[in-house]
Amino acid sequence: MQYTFIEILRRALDEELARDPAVHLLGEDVAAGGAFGVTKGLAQKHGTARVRNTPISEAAITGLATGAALCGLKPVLEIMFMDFATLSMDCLVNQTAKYRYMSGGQLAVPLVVRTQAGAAGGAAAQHSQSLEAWFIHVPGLIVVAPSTPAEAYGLLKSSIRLGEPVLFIEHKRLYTMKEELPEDAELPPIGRARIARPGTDVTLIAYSAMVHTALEAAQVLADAGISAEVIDLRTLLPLDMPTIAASVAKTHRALVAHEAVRNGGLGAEIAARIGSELFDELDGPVQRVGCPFAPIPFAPELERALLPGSADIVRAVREELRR
Amino acid sequence: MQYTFIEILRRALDEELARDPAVHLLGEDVAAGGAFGVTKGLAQKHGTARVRNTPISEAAITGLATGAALCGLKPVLEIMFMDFATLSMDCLVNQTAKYRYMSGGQLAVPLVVRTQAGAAGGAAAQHSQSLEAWFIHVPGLIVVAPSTPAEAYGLLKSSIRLGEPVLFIEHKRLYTMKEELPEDAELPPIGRARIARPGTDVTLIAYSAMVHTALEAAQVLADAGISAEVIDLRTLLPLDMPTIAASVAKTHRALVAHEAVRNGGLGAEIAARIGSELFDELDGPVQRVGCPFAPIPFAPELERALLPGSADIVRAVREELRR
Amino acid sequence: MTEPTLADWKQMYGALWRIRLFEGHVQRLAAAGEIPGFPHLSTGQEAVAVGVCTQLEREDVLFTSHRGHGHVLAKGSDMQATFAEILGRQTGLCGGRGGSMHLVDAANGVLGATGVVAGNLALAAGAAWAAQAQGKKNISVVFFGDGATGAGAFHETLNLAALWRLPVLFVCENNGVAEFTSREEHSNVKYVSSFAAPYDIATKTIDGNDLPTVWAAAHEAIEAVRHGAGPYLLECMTFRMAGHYVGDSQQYRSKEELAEIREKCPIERLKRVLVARGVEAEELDAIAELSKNDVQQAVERARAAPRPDPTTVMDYVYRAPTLAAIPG
Amino acid sequence: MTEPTLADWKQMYGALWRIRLFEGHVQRLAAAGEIPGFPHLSTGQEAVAVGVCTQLEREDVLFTSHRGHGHVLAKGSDMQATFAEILGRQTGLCGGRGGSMHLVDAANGVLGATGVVAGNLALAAGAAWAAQAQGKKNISVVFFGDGATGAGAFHETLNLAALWRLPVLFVCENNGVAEFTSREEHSNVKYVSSFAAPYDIATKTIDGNDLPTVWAAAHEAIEAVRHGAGPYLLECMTFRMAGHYVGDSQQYRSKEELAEIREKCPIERLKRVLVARGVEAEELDAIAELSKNDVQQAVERARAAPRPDPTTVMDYVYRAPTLAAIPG
Ligand SMILES: Cc1ncc(C[n+]2csc(CCOP(=O)(O)OP(=O)(O)O)c2C)c(N)n1
Ligand SMILES: Cc1ncc(C[n+]2csc(CCOP(=O)(O)OP(=O)(O)O)c2C)c(N)n1
Ligand SMILES: [Mg+2]
Ligand SMILES: [Mg+2]
Repeated sequence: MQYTFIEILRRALDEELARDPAVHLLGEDVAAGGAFGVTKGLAQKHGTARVRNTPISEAAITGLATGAALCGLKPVLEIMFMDFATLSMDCLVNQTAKYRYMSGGQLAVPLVVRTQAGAAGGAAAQHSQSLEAWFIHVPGLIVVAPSTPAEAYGLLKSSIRLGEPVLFIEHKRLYTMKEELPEDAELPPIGRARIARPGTDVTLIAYSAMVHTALEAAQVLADAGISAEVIDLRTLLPLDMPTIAASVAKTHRALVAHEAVRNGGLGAEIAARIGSELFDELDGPVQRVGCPFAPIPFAPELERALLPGSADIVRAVREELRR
Repeated sequence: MQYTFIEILRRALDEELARDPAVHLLGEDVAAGGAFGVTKGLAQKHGTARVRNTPISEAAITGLATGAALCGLKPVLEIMFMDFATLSMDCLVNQTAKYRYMSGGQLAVPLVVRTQAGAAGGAAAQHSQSLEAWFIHVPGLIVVAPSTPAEAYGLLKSSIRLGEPVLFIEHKRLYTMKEELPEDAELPPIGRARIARPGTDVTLIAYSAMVHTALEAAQVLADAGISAEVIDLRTLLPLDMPTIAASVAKTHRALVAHEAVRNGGLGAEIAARIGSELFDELDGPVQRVGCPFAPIPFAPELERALLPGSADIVRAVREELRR
Repeated sequence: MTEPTLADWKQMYGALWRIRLFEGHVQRLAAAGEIPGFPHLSTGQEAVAVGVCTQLEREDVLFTSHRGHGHVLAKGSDMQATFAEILGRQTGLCGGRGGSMHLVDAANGVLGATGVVAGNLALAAGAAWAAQAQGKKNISVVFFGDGATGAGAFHETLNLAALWRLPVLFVCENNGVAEFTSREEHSNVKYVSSFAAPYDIATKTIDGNDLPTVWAAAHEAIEAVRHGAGPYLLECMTFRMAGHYVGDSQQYRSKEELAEIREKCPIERLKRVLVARGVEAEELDAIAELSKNDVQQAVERARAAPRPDPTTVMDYVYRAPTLAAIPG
Repeated sequence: MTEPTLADWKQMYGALWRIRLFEGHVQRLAAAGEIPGFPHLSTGQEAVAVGVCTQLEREDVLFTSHRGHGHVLAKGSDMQATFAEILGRQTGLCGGRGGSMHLVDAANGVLGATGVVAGNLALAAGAAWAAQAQGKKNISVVFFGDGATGAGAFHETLNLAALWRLPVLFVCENNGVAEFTSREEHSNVKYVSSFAAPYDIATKTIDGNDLPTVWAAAHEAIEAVRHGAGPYLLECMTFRMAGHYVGDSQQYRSKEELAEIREKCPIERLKRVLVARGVEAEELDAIAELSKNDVQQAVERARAAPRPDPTTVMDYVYRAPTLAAIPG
């Protein structure tokens, strides 16, 4: 059966709520269905004791979920926009991520923080950011960013069952994407990337919505006789270097693409790792495609001008191959 | 005359307070001298109206300073520990950094946020972090991290006069470092690195306290006949690529060292840039020395085991040269 | 300004209509896909904007929330430039960079709306601090919703404003709802004014749909703040007539509830008051008609305005040229 | 437990001394450079720890602040393991990973201290939510200082705790100072209990240096919270006898002020009370002497404990082995 990204997230949450009484959902308006309708109907089905609305208190609800996770619950917290995870940073970074370590292994925080990121038509500077790079810099966290409904289904379930604090990043542009859900597909492991499209000439590394941009670019390149392999990272922390290395060892050329600002973005870490771990394999520099160094503007023309697209990837690959 | 890092920061603040009535200091206990004594005596001299204690309200005092900066003041806000800048993130990232852009250039935020970072003997997981990588990912901000008293003096003054929101990072381990202040030295420009030690065989790129670790390593290498050039970045955002490029074009080998966690750290961005902009110049991969992926532990033995030191730099350079 | 004259009330009647009609166009054009993003309308809450902002001096600074169109217009910002910004045009207040949630009109004292709930409270306190520190006579005003009181920044700011005795007026538009959930699900505290008590901050909870009431309370509050009495928290009980944002189907509200809210329309109320005071209904309708034309013209001119030049997208990140050469 | 017997009071008298002497060793060894970091002593505030924590069940969970040694000991954690942690030894509660500001003793319900002011309030509410959701009978208790009320998290948490009617006891040790600045510079609000009013949270402000007063108030509060009355905010007025941290010279306090504070010593006060109730001073001195030996032994054993093995530094970042292979 076909599901939109929103419907599949709902199904995954519904099933996990049914499967494990420790699972609880909380967040602003989640019992009312959430700002994007992801949790619609779940409060009616599982009760408002397990699917709870919260006040607009990002700091406290993050702490609340963390404290509950220390005591037997497996909370799934929704932070409506990733831009507002800025208000959860103290708890996530100073407490949630470090609890296992600071306690010498006595305690763990089985918590999933679902949030929604990215730009989509005029959400402007405070509702469009992609801030995942901050979180891969924080020991103790796990960061997951699915690219399709089917992937999101399995990755969300795996995240809820993992037993570690997971930041689960959904891209608003993907919410309406539809996909068939293969029944009895087993759950993807956290920490493993996947080959979204096999290829031989260049490796395109992406995640979340940018995977589709990379696939578009790969098609354009294919038409020009260039075979691009597209890797969907799925998990951003920990990074699946073996999969990346195997691909680059084959293609000898790599490009990392993300919607987040290029400077200090995830692409920097990946490019640096490939540059050092695969130095002798590279026939050219690792290219990085990301957002130029500016906030997301409101006007569509400006937003379009700023956001990286498949043309940027194609151009970068052509440059790379021209060397 | 000789000044400690703390004394020189105090002198710079004192002079800027005297020079420009718009300059105001605020932060927890700053009128009482501050947790490290940086602002000692300034309230007595310039009045508690311009050197103000605040409640323990990182979020609000960051917003307060930002609003004041919009209206003619040039606040210098102290966030006692960088670990608690997590509580300022919403304002710094969503408001302070974006104000000029979102307003189409109508408004600016001439604000300096002084904070203190790094590990030093048992401050443990929540008082030892180096989180600068988050901020170089935020368009609109400027990030400065001085390595010596004399540098700090000029860079703090330049930051206060810049007219942009500046995150000014001080390392607790440097606070007691003493240095002669060359009189009538002109103020260093923001955005320019400096050569801390000239060399020809390898470029060591560092900032803040790690500059001294790099210099130590350079000395050890020199004794082994290896000439290392040490670059002190001084400004982390914007990055002075011309200076880095000139050096690497000469040495053909580069290493980036910082105390911050290696994964997703500033070293990733620099390595990625060198790897792409200087691909053909490199005789070997850009090495990265940084903190392994764990929180800072309390016990000295563990802290020492985790923190990167000059030996790590020397080892990495030797590996690099063995290629 | 002392007690408004009938002429003043008529002026304000027109101001209410301009906001109502202005946002009517926002709704229409957003629904038609001509306006990007998800604009939030203040429909039903206009009396607060008009009752407070029309009493402010140009030098007084204003901060508002995601629901701030009315406040900006009532403070006197140009309708055309404001609408152009909401459309994302080059001639907009912010050259199309900001949009509906980030309106700034510095020359008119509008220092900004924000998309962060409670995000502007501390900034408004900071602006008040700047006025205090520079011995200026202006005050700072910030509008926010009841939901913002769930955010720590609200409480941190009240404490600071009281402690530093800052000339800031906090105006809460308590419409009893935050997005899709009612006040009861956000707090046991019914009235936002209760939060002022511990700090001894002057406060009042009033009927925000009755313009004369708002005007009088705002007058008293502004005078107090301007004359050094410290912060003031004015809570205006009001009602959100439209959805949370344009496109919100409001299934979480019953037909009856929505009907009741329409009954409380602040424009209708002022009309009844003025008619009772002897003003001809026709005269008021003429004023409404006039507003309609003003708005219509502003909207059409805004729609005809040029779109931003994509090649300017990197402008204004930093002060050019000094730091223009930033990486990325 | 009903009204404590004389025997109980003597027990508690010993508990006060154990904390006082335990921290005396912390002070001594920190000054001697044997303890890393900058430990914060609760000297002068011991009556709050003993009055509250000795009434908790093992299942009740405890969260505390940067000044939490006393709370952890009073809850019954092992002195030696606690001191070993403060020394950063392998046998410490957290294997030397946490230290003075991050004491955790999960088996004993001590879920953690924090170095973030107000950082544990929401976590304690979350632990209370977990108990409520799982139908458990335990309560959650969190200690914090008056300075923490400046942080938004405190207010956000009060709102949530009241709204969800959570079984959490907030205990504020109002010592009138935060680091080097007095309460007056942090807020116009003298009593932290004032913040409970808007939420209708049960609250009481008491003399935190009088153990019988603390015991009685804590007893009432714990009973109420345990029996579903929702959150309770207990404010204990007390005094910090030592500096903010070991090494703080306290130049910001006058000799007189410090002398007055010493006069208020909770241990001396309990002694006077018990003597008035007919207990021999000698017997009490013997109890103190006994505590002295207990502490002495624990400290010496802790000092003799092995240091952590540097090769284990990467343990506990994630659950091994599943995610052991994390980059960095
Ligand atoms: C910090 C933050 N959290 C969540 C949101 C999403 N959000 C936008 S408006 C809103 C409700 C605000 O309610 P209220 O403050 O009462 O204002 P109203 O919409 O009723 O005018 C929420 C939760 C946000 N913009 N900012
Ligand atoms: C969020 C945060 N800001 C600042 C600090 C630095 N700091 C440590 S203790 C303290 C004062 C706390 O005062 P209070 O809450 O009254 O506790 P007390 O020390 O009096 O027991 C401050 C400001 C911190 N640890 N955390
Ligand atoms: Mg509301
Ligand atoms: Mg205190």
